[in-house]
Amino acid sequence: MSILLNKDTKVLVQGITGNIGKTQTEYMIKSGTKVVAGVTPGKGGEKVFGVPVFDTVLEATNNYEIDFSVLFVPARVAKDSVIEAIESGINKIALITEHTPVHDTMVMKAYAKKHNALLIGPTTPGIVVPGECKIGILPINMFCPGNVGIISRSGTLAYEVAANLCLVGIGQSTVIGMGADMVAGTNLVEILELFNLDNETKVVVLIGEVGGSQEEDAAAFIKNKMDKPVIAYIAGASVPSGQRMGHAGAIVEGGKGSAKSKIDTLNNAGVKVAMMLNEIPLLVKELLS
Amino acid sequence: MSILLNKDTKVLVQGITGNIGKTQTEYMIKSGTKVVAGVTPGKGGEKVFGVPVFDTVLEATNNYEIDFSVLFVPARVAKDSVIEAIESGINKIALITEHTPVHDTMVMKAYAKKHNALLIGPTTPGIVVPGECKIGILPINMFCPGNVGIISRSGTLAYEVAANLCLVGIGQSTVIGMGADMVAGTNLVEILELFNLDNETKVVVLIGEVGGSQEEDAAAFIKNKMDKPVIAYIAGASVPSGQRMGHAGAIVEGGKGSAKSKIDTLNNAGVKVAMMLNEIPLLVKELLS
Amino acid sequence: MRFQEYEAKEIFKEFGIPVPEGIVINSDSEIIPAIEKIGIPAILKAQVLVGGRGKAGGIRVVENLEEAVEACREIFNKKIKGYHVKELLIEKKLEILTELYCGITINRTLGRPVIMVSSEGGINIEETAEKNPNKIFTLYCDPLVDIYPFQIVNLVKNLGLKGDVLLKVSQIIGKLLQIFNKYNGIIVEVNPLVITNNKQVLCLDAVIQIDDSALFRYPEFQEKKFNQMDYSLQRLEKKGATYVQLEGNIGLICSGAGLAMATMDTIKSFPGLSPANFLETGGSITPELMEDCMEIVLERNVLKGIFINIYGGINPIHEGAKGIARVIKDRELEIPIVAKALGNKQEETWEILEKAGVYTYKKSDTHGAINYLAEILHLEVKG
Amino acid sequence: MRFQEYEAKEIFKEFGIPVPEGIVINSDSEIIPAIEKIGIPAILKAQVLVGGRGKAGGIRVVENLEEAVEACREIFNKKIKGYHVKELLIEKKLEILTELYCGITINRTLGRPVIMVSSEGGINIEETAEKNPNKIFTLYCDPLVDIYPFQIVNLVKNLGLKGDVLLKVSQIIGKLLQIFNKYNGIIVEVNPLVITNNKQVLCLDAVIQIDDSALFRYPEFQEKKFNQMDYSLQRLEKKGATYVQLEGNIGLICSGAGLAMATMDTIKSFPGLSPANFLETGGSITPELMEDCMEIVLERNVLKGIFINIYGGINPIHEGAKGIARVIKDRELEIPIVAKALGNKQEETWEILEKAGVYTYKKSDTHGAINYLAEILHLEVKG
Repeated sequence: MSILLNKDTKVLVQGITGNIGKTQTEYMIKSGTKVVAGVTPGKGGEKVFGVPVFDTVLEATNNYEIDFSVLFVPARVAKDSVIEAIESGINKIALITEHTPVHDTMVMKAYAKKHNALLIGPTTPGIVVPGECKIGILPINMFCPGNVGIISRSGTLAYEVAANLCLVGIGQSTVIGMGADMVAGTNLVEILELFNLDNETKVVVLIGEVGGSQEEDAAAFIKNKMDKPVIAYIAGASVPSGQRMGHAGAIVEGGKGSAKSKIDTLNNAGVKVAMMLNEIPLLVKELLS
Repeated sequence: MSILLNKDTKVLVQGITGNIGKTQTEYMIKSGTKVVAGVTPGKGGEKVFGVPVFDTVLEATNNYEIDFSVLFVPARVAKDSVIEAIESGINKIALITEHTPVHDTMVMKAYAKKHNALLIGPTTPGIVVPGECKIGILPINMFCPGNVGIISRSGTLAYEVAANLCLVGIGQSTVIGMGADMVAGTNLVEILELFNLDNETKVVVLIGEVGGSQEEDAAAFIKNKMDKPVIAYIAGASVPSGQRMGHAGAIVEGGKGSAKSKIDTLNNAGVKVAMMLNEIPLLVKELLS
Repeated sequence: MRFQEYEAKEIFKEFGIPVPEGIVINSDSEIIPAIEKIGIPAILKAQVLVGGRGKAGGIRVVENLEEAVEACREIFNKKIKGYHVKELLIEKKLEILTELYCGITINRTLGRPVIMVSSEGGINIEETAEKNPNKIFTLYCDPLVDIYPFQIVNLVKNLGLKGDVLLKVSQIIGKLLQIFNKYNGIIVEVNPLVITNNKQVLCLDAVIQIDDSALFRYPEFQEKKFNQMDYSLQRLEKKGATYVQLEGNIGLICSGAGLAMATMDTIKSFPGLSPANFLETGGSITPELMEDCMEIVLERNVLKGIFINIYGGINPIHEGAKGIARVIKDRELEIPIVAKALGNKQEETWEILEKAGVYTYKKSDTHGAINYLAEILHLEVKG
Repeated sequence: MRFQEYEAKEIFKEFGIPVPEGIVINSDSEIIPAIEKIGIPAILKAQVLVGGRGKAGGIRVVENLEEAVEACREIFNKKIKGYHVKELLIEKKLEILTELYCGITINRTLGRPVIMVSSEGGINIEETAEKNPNKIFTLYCDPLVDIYPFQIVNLVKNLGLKGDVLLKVSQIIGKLLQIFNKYNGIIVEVNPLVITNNKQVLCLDAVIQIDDSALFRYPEFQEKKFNQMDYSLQRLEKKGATYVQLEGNIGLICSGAGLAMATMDTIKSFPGLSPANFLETGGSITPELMEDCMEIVLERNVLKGIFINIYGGINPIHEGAKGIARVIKDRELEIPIVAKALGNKQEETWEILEKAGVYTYKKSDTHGAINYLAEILHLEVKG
């Protein structure tokens, strides 16, 4: 089993006719994903690798059952496209687009919540179920099937950690990138919950980074509700912190956000925190054996 | 009995410290209305005719039970003030203010509907229960107690019709002005429903005017659901119609809006329509006897 | 507030909405240079603030200079639905493939903006709406929720458009909605919205009407509006009153539009009497406002009498009475004036008016009051 | 994008938010006329884009001209938290009764704007927030629903203000929220927001930081931002990459910020190695972007080696490789370069890089790759 996605998931690609949309649609199809339709306003009637393209999501949902929409749209239309997907009844959405204005992200997040939709991203690399299928941009040759769930705020770090696990013979159940924008449509805790319920997943690797308080929230969840062991890594421990402007950031974060805060809080929650990337495979191996 | 208002109704006055707010508060108190509190931001702590003034509606509702709020606020803050009342839990509101931007009215109307609040106005003269109390600006010496309900889109025409009924010895149960702005917070049908349920009311006089389709909607309601006789008068039958701009108005109204359309539709619904003001007392008298 | 077509098109341009190149002229003498700049064939369009000017001869296509000069003179000498033509918009005639309709207005009963589109644009749109309402597609807006571009694309899809044209039309409608929202629109309309033979999409006509009550938000428009009025009307409007000149012989001052309309209906029912104007004071009567009301009513010198029908609800009618009295005294008026003034402070009001020589009618029936006026006029005529 | 205090105050003024009269100077020589215009006592404020400049000596009150000249020189010669002071804002010192705090920012976890106010404004606000969090009052905004003025009055009531001052403070906060929303703010902050002894309310400080990803909506700001950068950084930023100069000896090019940070952590764990920069390519790698990345990394001439850590997910790394190869060839580079390039098209990428003389590391562990670089450097040093 896997979380959120499997080979039967019917996927819509919004922004399918752009360069990235086209290329990644091809990769997704080759990885085993059921891409049933695409949308680009003004391009209705075209086909991309055999996938029919519609002008609107509504036309796509009128013609196909859709479980998941993945978006490769320009940042300036990301908000409109995500809300179009939600209003057309799609309740799982991955927004790959980077450089989305954070005020737009806040609207999308609130909109998704109001309509009980799950929005991963923006700037998510997507989700991969190794050996089965993927949505998004993750290069599948970095992954192999197995029992470790990976949740990462960074995209490329997720690839690295998965590939390093594969090197020592440890595969993954599902790997999911959350996107490291200032505000994420879905937070770490919500994905931890899903892994906690997934039979296939024995251990979870959580890859965080400095900024925000998602890791601190995750620590509280792990301590109180998580039945499975979690390994964590926080990127940016040795990075000199940027100069803050004003006080508002500090006040609203209330002392959270630094690598130290995150590592301490996770440690206190009983999570093993790898201080360097190359410690992760060792820690996972210990837990699996 | 009466609709919406009686001598026990606890009334808040928003905009109580302005010239009109002060004058009308005095008139309301003298007419028997229970004005329990007032609000003007920045004037908290003052008193107006013994009524305590607060900076915010929330302070007023924290200190007093409020059933109805009546607003004498400047047009540019009308939207904010109405929404403040609704958000503070008040579900009956009369907005006396005139010249409220119609886009603001649309927001207020939608907001009231969403929160199950009744918004009368803007530009309503208010409601009077003759011999008992009133909210708003209706001069009480124009009214006398009895069994006729009056609903009027025009304020001063409501006074006139009531006074003319009094001249022939016919009193009123409740008189309510809806405001004749382009969009009204509450439409005629909603008030007809209340009169239909009111034991004290034997006959209803409906005073409409050219423009919009409220009278046509009212006709449909009267035909299908109203148990009591209704007399109607439509002002503006002989007024030369203004030059329309564009087609949008005509398209959206779909042939409704003219005095002729209203009168015909009401006649077809079995309503007796007075062609001149002075026919109203005669028609009512007939029905009451 | 209504905008002339060319003014509306200026606003369209600010929002990036494509319109044909055009030149506005105020006199015959400007037609030749204008046509030389715009080219032939061209369209001459009378700038008047009413619909249906095409059918009334206010729009002419010209194929050469001579024709242009002649058409220009004809239009400038025309009255269109009662309006003199003071300005003419000259535009290049385009090769048109399709005429669409787009209008945004307010559904009064629902209290919601509504966007209407149709593939049957052009002068017969109202007929289409009546006979084939299924050819008009609508999107109702929730005033509490933003409209997103995809919703407009969904609406426009109904017109059977595809590709670039689908996007262009949708973008234009999105921008029309921006104008409607930004300027508190009552109507924003394009008829026809055309697709040319080279797949350009342009607004051939442009209608914008905005809410007078919201003009305080746009001081530039407010000023423009006042500048278009003559001085006495301007003074009234600034104080919240509304005046419309009519053709009759009885000057009228009423508090409340409904009362004013009912009063006009009643006046008309008396043989020989008819209203010379519509005047609604609004709810902010002061002595000064009442003076202004008297002055503007008296500008019409065909009056037989004046009828004042006011209620003291929100209005301090006793204050208003002072203004009336002042005008009577200052101008030594002899014209008969009947006032029906009731409500709060009615006794005080009567006293002031009677001292000034106004006939007061103290019952509430407008019919009786006008009858009283008719009697007085009759007496005067006799005497 | 961050604004200097005086730039933020210009924006405040456009929105009608009161700020003290001020003059900006760029050199010592302007101080005397500035003080003569502003008057004594005056405040000199270093214009730097970091918080806490007051505690760092960047703000000085001066009582006479001599003191002003001296303080001005001192500040211009200072570095504040690493920043040179290039501009100084001179303002009249006011008689202050109360210092409030107001900040608007984004709660990242909730994804909501939050308005924070406190009656304990001034330089110790962060301490207050930590020790007496109940002295900070907050209003969380729903991104789907407008905030109405009354909600701000309700928030400000918590500070115990009354009368005119209550309204003035509320109006200012309403306008700060307008700025935050209009310009896609990350932070809009005033500390302190002061009440003077004559009941004026003014913003003594002004912080505005807006979202770089939203700059396309404000071309005027985008241009300003680019103009502040040197040319090579500008080229990178326009292509979506992020570069920060550091003090180390290993040039770094990574695809992804998380990977870049983890790589930096790993480099630091090797004795003698440290990152010379942070460089994150973003998701739009092209040959040209990679050339620009190489050029900016090579601007630092203390480098021992370059480490490239890129993944082919969204990025066509084989395209990027062409850019790297071109720079190596054109500049005849001899500095050792290790590349770990994996994912889609990895084989193609390796081939291009190896032909250009880049050492490729084909496993996924960054630690191993850096170890490889260390070995090469060691060999080179030896050789």
